[in-house]
Amino acid sequence: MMTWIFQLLVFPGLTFFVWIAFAFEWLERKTAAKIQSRVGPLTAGPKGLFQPVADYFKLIFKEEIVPRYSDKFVFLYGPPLYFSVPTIGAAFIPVLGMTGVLSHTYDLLFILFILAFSVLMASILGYAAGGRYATISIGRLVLQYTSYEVPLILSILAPVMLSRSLSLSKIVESQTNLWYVFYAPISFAVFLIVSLAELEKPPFDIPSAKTEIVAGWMTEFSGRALAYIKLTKNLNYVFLSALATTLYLGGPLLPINIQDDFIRSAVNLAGFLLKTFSVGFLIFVIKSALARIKIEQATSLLWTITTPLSFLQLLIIIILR
Amino acid sequence: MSRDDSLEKSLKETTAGLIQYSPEGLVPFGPVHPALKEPEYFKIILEGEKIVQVIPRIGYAHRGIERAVQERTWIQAIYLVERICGICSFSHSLAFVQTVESLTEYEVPRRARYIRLIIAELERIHSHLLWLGLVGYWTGFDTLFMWIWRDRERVLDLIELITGNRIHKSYATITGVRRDLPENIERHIQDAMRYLTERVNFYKMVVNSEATILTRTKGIGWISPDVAVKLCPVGPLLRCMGFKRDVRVDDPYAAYDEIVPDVKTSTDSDVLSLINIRLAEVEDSIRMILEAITGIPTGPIKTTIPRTVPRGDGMGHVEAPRGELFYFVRSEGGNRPVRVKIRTPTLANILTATEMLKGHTLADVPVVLTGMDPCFGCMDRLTVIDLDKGKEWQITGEQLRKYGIEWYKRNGVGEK
Amino acid sequence: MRRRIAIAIPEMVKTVFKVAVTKSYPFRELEVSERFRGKLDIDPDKCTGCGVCAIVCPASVITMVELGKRKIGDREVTIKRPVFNLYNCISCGQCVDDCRFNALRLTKEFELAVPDKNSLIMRKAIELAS
Amino acid sequence: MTESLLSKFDELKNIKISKERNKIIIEAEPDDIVKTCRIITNKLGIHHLVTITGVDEGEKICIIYHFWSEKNFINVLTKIEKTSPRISSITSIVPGAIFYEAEIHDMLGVFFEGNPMMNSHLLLPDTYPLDMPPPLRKEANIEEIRRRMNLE
Repeated sequence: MMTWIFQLLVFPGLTFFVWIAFAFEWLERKTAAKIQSRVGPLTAGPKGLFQPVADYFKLIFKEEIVPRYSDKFVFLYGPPLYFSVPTIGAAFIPVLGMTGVLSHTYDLLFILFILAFSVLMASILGYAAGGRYATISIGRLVLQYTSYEVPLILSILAPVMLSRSLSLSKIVESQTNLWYVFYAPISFAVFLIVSLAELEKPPFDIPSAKTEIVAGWMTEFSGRALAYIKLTKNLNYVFLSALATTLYLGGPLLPINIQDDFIRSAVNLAGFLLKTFSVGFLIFVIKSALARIKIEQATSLLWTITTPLSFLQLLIIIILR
Repeated sequence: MSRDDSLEKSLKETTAGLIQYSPEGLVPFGPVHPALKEPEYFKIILEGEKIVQVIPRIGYAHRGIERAVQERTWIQAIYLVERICGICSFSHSLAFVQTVESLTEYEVPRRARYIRLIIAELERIHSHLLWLGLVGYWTGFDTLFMWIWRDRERVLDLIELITGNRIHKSYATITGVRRDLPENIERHIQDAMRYLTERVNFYKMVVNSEATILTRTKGIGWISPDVAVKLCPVGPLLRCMGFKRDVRVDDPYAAYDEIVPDVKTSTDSDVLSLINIRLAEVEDSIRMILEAITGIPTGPIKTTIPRTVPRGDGMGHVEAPRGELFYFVRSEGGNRPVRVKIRTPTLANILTATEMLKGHTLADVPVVLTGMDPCFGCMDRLTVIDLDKGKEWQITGEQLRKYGIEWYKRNGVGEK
Repeated sequence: MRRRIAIAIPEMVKTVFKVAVTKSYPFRELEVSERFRGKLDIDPDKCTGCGVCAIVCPASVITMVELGKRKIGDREVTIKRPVFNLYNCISCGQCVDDCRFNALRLTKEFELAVPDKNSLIMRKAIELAS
Repeated sequence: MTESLLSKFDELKNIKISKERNKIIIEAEPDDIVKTCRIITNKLGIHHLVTITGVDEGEKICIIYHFWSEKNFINVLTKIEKTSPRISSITSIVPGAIFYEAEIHDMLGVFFEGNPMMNSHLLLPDTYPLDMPPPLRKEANIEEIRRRMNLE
């Protein structure tokens, strides 16, 4: 029991993923800076590595302003709940071996639920805060969600069909020989595009487009609540990269055969980090090279291009099997 | 309904709608908003995502310069008017100085006119690149934004090399310019221009072929030229509708009669054509600067600077980067102006921009509204606040804290 | 031109290997150009107290202070010296242009942010004269 | 040049036209201002109104409409009494004049009949005291305005 709680809360559960989230933010900021001929975070820690942590604690200690017309209960206690969503999701991801902390036979269904629930949580938070920017933002968020959910599920369906299982452990296990990215490259690409939409990154940062609606549904949040929301967005980032790793890149497994348990776990951990950061890096690069599109363009792109592409991939898989 | 009637009706709706609106579906755009560099307030009335009406409320950067100019001598006024705007500061001082010169009968030396052209064109490059970078920012393409602003630094460095400051150049004076060009500036200018030509070609390629930028700019902000011309827009906004109007050609000043600009027009009247016109103008400016620096004549850079100006009404205009900048100066023979009226390009364009927005979606607001390159600091000039010279605003941190605590107590914000 | 997507990626890769343009300013000195118009400086030996700078200044930075009277021949002349409230200075350089005795100049110093703005009042000319 | 121009304005009385360099100055009566502007836009085909200037001349307020055509400024100059500063708006002919008129309304207190923005401020803050003279009038005392608006 103690081991299980330790796994859930410290490693490879909550704390571990929070630290990866900070590292992701650092990597994102540093990559963007390099691409844009800047230097990025510099002074906090080696190469500014602790800058995201410092920012987080700065926000925590800042004053929290509660708008008069907001739903105070949800406004105050919603952000921690929102934070818990990707944290629970991350507990299903296999990090050290074939199984995650909470793994069970149909955990992929639960992960789909988590992905939908994080959008729902965001809309609840936005409505609780009130304000016109939030209202518009939630309209866009929900519209965008309805557009990308179908390609998301279809792209996740490809590994499911290949492995004939709804369990992440099974999917990882069946990738020991060849990663699914080679079987289903189109699905992987669709998954990356959909991740951009889920994460509200360019070109799909429409619900939080800062030059149009300030910060979207996050506009009214400040202090502790904003710290939670920002951390959650980074955690979502990690969660989706890890999910892509698990579904298409063979999870933590590397093509090396090691007998010793401890060393194998260490190698698996290294493999997991390497793959997750690579996927994250790929997303940074794509988002840096694109401008934001409009909501109707995003909807039509997601419905008319990504959805048929995912169907095509499924068709190919069915024919080849 | 005939075409003229419908046009009339549309214009009537524009003007009437400036004061009548329903508060439902109102989205505030400003006074403080990430898309606007300066404080200004636009009430945007929406139906879903579609814009029905845009109501500007200007005056947030109102500083009282027109009144303040009346209390300064002709020379002191130059430094005040150039502080109306940071980006087109030389255009402001040049327009004022030329208006005053038209009242005096002094000749401007040829070398000074060439130097004025060089600075004015450097300023145009810097302003257009700044705007293009902001297009990247408005469309969420931060990488483009950072790159362009990095390249803009080259122009600012050149301006600092020549005038001694990056933004407020303090360079023009009545009957000439204040400092001669430094030595070996030719080499610096040629290096920078070579670099900029290469970069501008690259940006041209990016904005014309990157799909995500094209979807945001092509066909966006279309307005019928017949409607628009009645709203009296100026500058690139007018040229993108197919009107070949440019003060540098229509009413040549500085050395524009010898080095003639090549005015580019387009008939698309959308944001993409605005981008392309501005990029073409940057290329043209580079050509003109290189021509001017190689063919610059020798001689004096200024003649006598008059302390008084003869009685009369002077009117002058220059083509600032954003369009026609107009100055009216009335002198009664004294050592200070009696009335100075400034019409900045933004005030002329703002009505057209609000008209352009109608029928578009909220996502187009930043791109279209700022497509005319607004400068609200230019637009709102007058005040009653800033004149007193001996008095300063000073507020200590302690006072501010006290004020904040009192404010919170009074308003009960943040209490649970 | 052909419509393509993510066209900026090759340039992005190129930029990564270039030196960043950011200057680590407070830690390293910032170079300004030869003609930079920074903080105003006066050479008190050259100043005659004519007061032209106070008249032409557009920001009313310069006030002339009477220091006393002196007899030159049979005329009594008031001795004046300028005091500069540099916190109001806009660095235009008009006083430098109009000073006939070359007593004024603009230095390259630009770090003028101070906690107490009274420390920006320059009384050099008075101190020397009195 | 001046004669041919004058012939275009034959329907109006009391009109004076003078030319100086590239400035053509048409002096018109305040009542004729809409007609004059209509002739300029319709007969001369000049649509570009550069701006409208208002100058306080002590007894009267001088309003100048600056048009720009090809190579010339065409200025329509009219003077109205300061005691009853009213003039008809030209927004029906040149819709772009709406902000210029509103600006003069703010700064000099001239009422333009027919302009929809006459009831609100364009540039001045909403807290500007209504019983004070507009700020660009000669009698406006800046110290007084600053005191009244609590800017001290």
